[in-house]
Amino acid sequence: MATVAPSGEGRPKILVFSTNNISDPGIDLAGSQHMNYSSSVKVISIPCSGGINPNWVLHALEAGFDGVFIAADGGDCAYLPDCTTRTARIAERAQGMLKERGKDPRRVKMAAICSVCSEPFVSHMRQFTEALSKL
Amino acid sequence: MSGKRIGAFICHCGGNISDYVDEEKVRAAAEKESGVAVAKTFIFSCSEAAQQEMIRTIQEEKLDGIVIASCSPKLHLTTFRAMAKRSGLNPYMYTQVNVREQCSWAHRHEREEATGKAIHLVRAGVARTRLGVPLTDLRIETTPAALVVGAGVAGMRAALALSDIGMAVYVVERAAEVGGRIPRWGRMFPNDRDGAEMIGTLLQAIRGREGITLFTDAEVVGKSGSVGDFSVVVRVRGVEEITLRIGAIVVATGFDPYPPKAGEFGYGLPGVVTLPEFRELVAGANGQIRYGDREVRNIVYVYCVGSRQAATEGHPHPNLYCSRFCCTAAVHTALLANGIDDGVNQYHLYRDMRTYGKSEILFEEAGRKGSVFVRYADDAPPVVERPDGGLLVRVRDGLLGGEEIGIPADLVVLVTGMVPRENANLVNVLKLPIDAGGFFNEIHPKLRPVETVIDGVFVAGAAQGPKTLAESVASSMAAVSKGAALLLKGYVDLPPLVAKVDTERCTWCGECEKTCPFDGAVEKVRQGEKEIACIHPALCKGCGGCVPVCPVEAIDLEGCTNAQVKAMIDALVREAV
Amino acid sequence: MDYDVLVVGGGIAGMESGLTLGDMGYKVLLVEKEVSIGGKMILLSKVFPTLDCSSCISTPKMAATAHHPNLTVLTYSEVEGIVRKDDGTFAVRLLKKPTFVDPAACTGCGDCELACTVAISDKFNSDLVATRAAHIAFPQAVPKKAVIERAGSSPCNFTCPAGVKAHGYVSLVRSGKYEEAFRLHMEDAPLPGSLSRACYAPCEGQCTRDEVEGKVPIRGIKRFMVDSYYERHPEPEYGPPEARNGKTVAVVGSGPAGLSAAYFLARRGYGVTVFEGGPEAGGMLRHGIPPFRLPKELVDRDIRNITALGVEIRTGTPVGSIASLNDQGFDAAFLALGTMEGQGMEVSGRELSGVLESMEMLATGNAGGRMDLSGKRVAVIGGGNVAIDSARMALRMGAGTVAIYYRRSRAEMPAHDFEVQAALEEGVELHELRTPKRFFGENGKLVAVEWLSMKLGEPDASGRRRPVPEKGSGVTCPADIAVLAVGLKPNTRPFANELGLNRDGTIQADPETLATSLPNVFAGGDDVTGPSMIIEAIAQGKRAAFYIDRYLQGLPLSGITFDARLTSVDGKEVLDRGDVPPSARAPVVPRELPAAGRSRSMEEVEKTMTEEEARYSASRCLDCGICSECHQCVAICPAGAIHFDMREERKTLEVGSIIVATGFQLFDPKRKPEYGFGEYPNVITAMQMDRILSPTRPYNAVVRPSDGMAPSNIAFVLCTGSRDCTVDNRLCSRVCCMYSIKQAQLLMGALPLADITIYYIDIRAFGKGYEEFFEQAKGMGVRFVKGKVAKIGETLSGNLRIRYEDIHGDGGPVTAEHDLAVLSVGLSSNPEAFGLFPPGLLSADPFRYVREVDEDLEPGKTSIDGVFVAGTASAIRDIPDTILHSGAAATQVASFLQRKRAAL
Amino acid sequence: MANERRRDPSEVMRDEMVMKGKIASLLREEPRTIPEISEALRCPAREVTLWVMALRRYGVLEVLPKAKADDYYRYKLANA
Repeated sequence: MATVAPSGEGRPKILVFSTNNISDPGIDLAGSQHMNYSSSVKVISIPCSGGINPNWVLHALEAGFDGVFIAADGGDCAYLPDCTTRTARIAERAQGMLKERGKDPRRVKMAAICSVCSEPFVSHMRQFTEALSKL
Repeated sequence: MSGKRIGAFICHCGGNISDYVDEEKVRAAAEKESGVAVAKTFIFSCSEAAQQEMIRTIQEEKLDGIVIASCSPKLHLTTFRAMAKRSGLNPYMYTQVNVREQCSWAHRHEREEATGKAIHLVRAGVARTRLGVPLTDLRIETTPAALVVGAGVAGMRAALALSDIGMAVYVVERAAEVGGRIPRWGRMFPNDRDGAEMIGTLLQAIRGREGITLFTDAEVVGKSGSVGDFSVVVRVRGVEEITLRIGAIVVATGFDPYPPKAGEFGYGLPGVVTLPEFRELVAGANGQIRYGDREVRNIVYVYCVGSRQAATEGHPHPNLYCSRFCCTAAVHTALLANGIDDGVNQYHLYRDMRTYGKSEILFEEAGRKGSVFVRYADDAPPVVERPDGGLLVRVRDGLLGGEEIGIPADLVVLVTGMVPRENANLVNVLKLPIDAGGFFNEIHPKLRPVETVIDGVFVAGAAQGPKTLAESVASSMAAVSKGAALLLKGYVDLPPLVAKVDTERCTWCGECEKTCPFDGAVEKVRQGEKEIACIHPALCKGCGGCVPVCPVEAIDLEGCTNAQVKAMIDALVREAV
Repeated sequence: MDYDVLVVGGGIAGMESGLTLGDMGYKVLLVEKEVSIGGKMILLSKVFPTLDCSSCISTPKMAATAHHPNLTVLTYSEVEGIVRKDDGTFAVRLLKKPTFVDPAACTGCGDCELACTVAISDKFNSDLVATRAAHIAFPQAVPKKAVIERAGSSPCNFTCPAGVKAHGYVSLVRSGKYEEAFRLHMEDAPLPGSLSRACYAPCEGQCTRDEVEGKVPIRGIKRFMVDSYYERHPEPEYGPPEARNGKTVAVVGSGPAGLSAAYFLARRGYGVTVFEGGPEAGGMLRHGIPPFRLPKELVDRDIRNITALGVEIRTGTPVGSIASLNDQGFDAAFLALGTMEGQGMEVSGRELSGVLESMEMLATGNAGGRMDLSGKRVAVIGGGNVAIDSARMALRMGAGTVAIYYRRSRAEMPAHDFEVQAALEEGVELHELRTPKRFFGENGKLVAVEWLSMKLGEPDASGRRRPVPEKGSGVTCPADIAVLAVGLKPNTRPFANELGLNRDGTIQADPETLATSLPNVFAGGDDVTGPSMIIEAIAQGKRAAFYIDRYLQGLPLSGITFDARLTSVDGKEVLDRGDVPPSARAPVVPRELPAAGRSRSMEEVEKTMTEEEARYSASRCLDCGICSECHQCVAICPAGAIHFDMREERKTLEVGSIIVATGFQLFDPKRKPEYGFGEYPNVITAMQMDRILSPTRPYNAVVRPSDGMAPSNIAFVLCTGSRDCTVDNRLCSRVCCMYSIKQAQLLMGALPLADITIYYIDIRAFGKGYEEFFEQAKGMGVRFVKGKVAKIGETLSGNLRIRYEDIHGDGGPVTAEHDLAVLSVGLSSNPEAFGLFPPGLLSADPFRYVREVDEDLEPGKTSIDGVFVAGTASAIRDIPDTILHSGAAATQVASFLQRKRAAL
Repeated sequence: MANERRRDPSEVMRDEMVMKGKIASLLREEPRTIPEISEALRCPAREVTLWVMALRRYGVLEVLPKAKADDYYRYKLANA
């Protein structure tokens, strides 16, 4: 029978930074297809992943999130041709800031999620949830 | 920023949300949030009746912000923004919270957890609205005039189209004559129309228009201003400088034919010519094709000269791209040659015959008319020699299992591709990015193929990449359509969700200017004692790319400010009461 | 002017030109024939050469199109015709097809799709997987609204007099939803048990499956459904409706018509009293049909479906006059008296004892009584079902011999042949072309009948050949009992003074509304129509309830159609739907009591199917109407958005100019049978491969269709249908080389170990970044083989043997084996564009694309002033060129409109 | 299996509604590949593929991860 999922309280809290036009539709699609991922995953939508302030990541982890996932626009970004590189740099900077504060940089993860990436998103969430539980 | 009266509306979506989320709990939690004046639930918030009810609530409760927790904003953000507007509320004081696709549907088997998450999401939405400010679209008055740079076929046709839709048009051509390459090339594929004649027709039409001013022997030497309202300085005949006020710029500077290096496929040997040179020969032929004083009986075409090149030691910066038009141009030229002299023997040494689309018919016809096509392998290019007075082309024929054959030729035609035109000054003035091949780069090949990162500056024709005549014209008209979208109404409304600078915090380090890809969007300005950054709302695209680079968090993206995001984060982790 | 511009086609070209014109400030109407805008591009996985996700590029454009303040988007709509008027504007005739879903209410939740019981091929997934008759086109659809695919009424649904949705309950049984099937039936007719035994099933008579190997046994399926339901629910699941309207209706007669009217009226909240003169309710169900065909417990259970609603049945209460009903305060009355009296025969000796009316005998037997016919010689006169029932009943009452005498021949008998057959099997004799001339008696008792021989003369008014006596043909045969079964008539004598009656005693009633000459009195069923089938009587009751309700609500009876079913689907069209005709599947052989044993027993002759048999039988249904009308979507839709009564709408609008953006068609690879598409499952088209590679793919991964195996050796066959005189397309399709290279690259990512071979003639990588993309694929290890594929064959394992002409290798014909072959199908013109205008007006180029009259300098300009073409409707283009061309067309429109405005 | 007459895919798809239960009860025992289901049901694998894919689409079945060397995926009954 169905495995009993650990309660929401016990599961790692994940903040996802997602983008209005590219990754949001992918995450929405996961819901439309009734795919399941941890309810401790919460999404904040912004225009472009190249605009994520590393301080937000830090703030999130200090405020009580266990991990931050950056759903990057990847090559599909309509704003910045170098969006992927920029977002990667932001993730690295955030990880650097974490290290400085003695936090595990693995609490920040980034992957390109496009508008139909429902399955990749869900599997990222499952893996990240698992990885964070082990930290 | 507090003291706002916010309404929180929570949608059941039939049972799509309420079957998995305890709506009443969410409503009660929302009601307790600071700033929330009223919280209600609706069975279908998108229904006309619910919208009426929301409008009434907004007006009665004198709300200055609302949050609707329903489906994905992709479906109803516009619906509810319009509803907010109807109620008299600023549409940007509305936040949509996705509790369907990102909550109820994703957590169908955990009602309690889904309810908890929905509460958090609504709180975050409230936090965002609470810190929001009313915003209005930025309206920019536009100047009903356009500049076309380049008076080739693309530029000339663009000028006429711009004039058709009522714009004043200035055409600036560097050369003394209009028309670019086409007038010397005789009959053009696929319709065999004479290039010079076509240019003549266009020029006559342009001359007939009062609204078009044509400058030849002229160059653009300066540009300032922004979309809809540029000032452009044109230098005419090297001396006179004229300043024009225009709303949009179409860059149609064309291409150069690839100039073969000395010795490249025998170039430099007598009897080895480029395709453009051969075109002129054919255009001028009279009953017989002659080269110098000799009649031409055997012609060998060598394709892909200057295109699809491989990087080699002697050639570190090859043209990797395919020039697109040359295969068709070559078979078409061969057909013209057939037309002049039926007895001419023509051999085509090619790699892939790229006579795409309807041009396939020309390829077929050339074969029928006697042209012989020999495919050579990428790594075995033909060799052009002049061993003893006559030209000989040696090539390994793929069809004959790689056997080498030698073809004696009276004329070897190097089917040369297109290269970007030398335009250093213009590039410098317009600050247009160029692609790997050196052509002007569009923002996005599919979404925005004629737009550039500089709003209001469009690229057209072969300046953007190799194109045929018809393709150049189509792209120039596409550029006009984007210009018309900008200028025809007399104004443009730009969304207000752009970056803004906190003048108190900013210390001008220049990082934002460095990171911004949009020319002129960030400027250094002096404010009282200090220098600070100023973001031009008309040039900013609202990506927020400058936000993370600011060391002092002095840049905020409207609708997504540092304070808003942090407040949302706090709201998302705050323990449920 | 309604709109400045009409854009026909909502693909990428239509959207691009529409958006651009909208941005310029023009009012644009965009008409798309599919349920979503987005065209073919939204169905692609990624796009070359940048490998952008197609959806990421398309969806913002689709959303912008849908929300643009200057754009009106009409999806699922067709332009039926465009006429250019004298002032240069255009009159556009539009057809909006019904989706049967209210777009304003639908939230796109997809619950209907999960509930739907009809699996159909998903065309948005290139037929690789099933979707449902109720579905949302694809996850990114704009608008994201459900649509119900209906081809019309299924013939079974259409033919049922009562509108019982046979297809609906058959499809529910097929899905194992037996209770839902029963409840669906109850929406349209309340006596499913009786119908499951005794309905003559006109639905089966229309069943398209009969053309294959035999009709679907719809009644048998119903019987299974009813039995399994009644077994679980000995009593109805419901009680009287909560909402009562306070009005009362009297129903006179408790046969199927009366019960049906009572049922539907009670459901609408009326207080209904049924008056029955006899001791028990049920009319013909009770008295006319013998228990070996219809057990009476079933009739009782059926009747409880009606009484559970609070309907009172007063048995033993004949109604003497309408006035008496009015006196009792009824607001309206429905007369459903049935035809319970014999027509009688003017034959000498009729008065003899032993000469009976059929109903006398049947009513006695059906009520559990018995006439002692032991050893007697019984002659039944008549050829209808009543005659057959009488004969079989006589056998069961112990008759020594039973013979039916009919004045025409067996072929003309109104009784159903299977009934005649059953009677013959039980030992009943049949004498054709006989009519009684005289009954002979002794001591007032019948002893013999003199029969006249008949022959068939000229056809009479009913079209049947009239029987005429043969001269001097009298034969006398001994008989103890003669049963007259020569027709029935109603007893309407009590109402003769109050109502208009016909000469045969039937009541005069409006055939549509069943209104009689008295305003508050309606009449229906056999007392109006003459003897009919049960289902027809039920239909009359249902109709009466509908109009009585309107009457009592004070609504007009005219101007509304009670029966608004879609017209029936043509069976031939159904049979032609697939590439292969439906395969024959053996029908379930019905089980019956053996003839030998049953003829003396009242036990039910026919047996009920097993569950397995019922589901199997239901699975033979061809889904003629596509949607079965099982109404599961209606039940589940949280928004109440589904409306089966939605119908197509037409209107004419005036527009200033037109952009034709009707796009292209994909080459149908079945036109190259040597490639085996459709025959070999592992030969697929590139569009199918694009779907398989898409994240919203039909399969869980890249697997081949024959057996779900992950392929390891994939071939691409370029120029399928392009550069090919044999299929009448000499043109190059421009995009196939590139999309194949794209797919090859994506496959290398999905299946890193797989070998990929591209068979090509020339690789046409000519756009910006294309050549580099081609080189990249070579670098990744994609094998390019210059060679035209001549034939594809299949091995036993489902692999494919590809035979090709090796042009640049060793030469000559070569055969290679692959486990999956992708046909890189070409693009061809879409002739729909030309149908928009009067014939010949919009000129075509030699390749049947919309001709651009000056393609060099006036892109998009067509042969009609004010009509422009955008995108692939005029020539094959890749996406960037389509966008450019659409921009050019928008400029042409703007120029045209500005010039016109200036001229005014 | 090899001699099976080819049925039109739309006809096969219709049968999903009756095959659904049979496939589900088979997979309730243990996860299976398409060829295994095909053998157990004595139905052509190409037809089973159509049913399995539709049942996956509508959440009746789930896919198990495939070991790299495996040719076939294994399908299991989705958790109710």
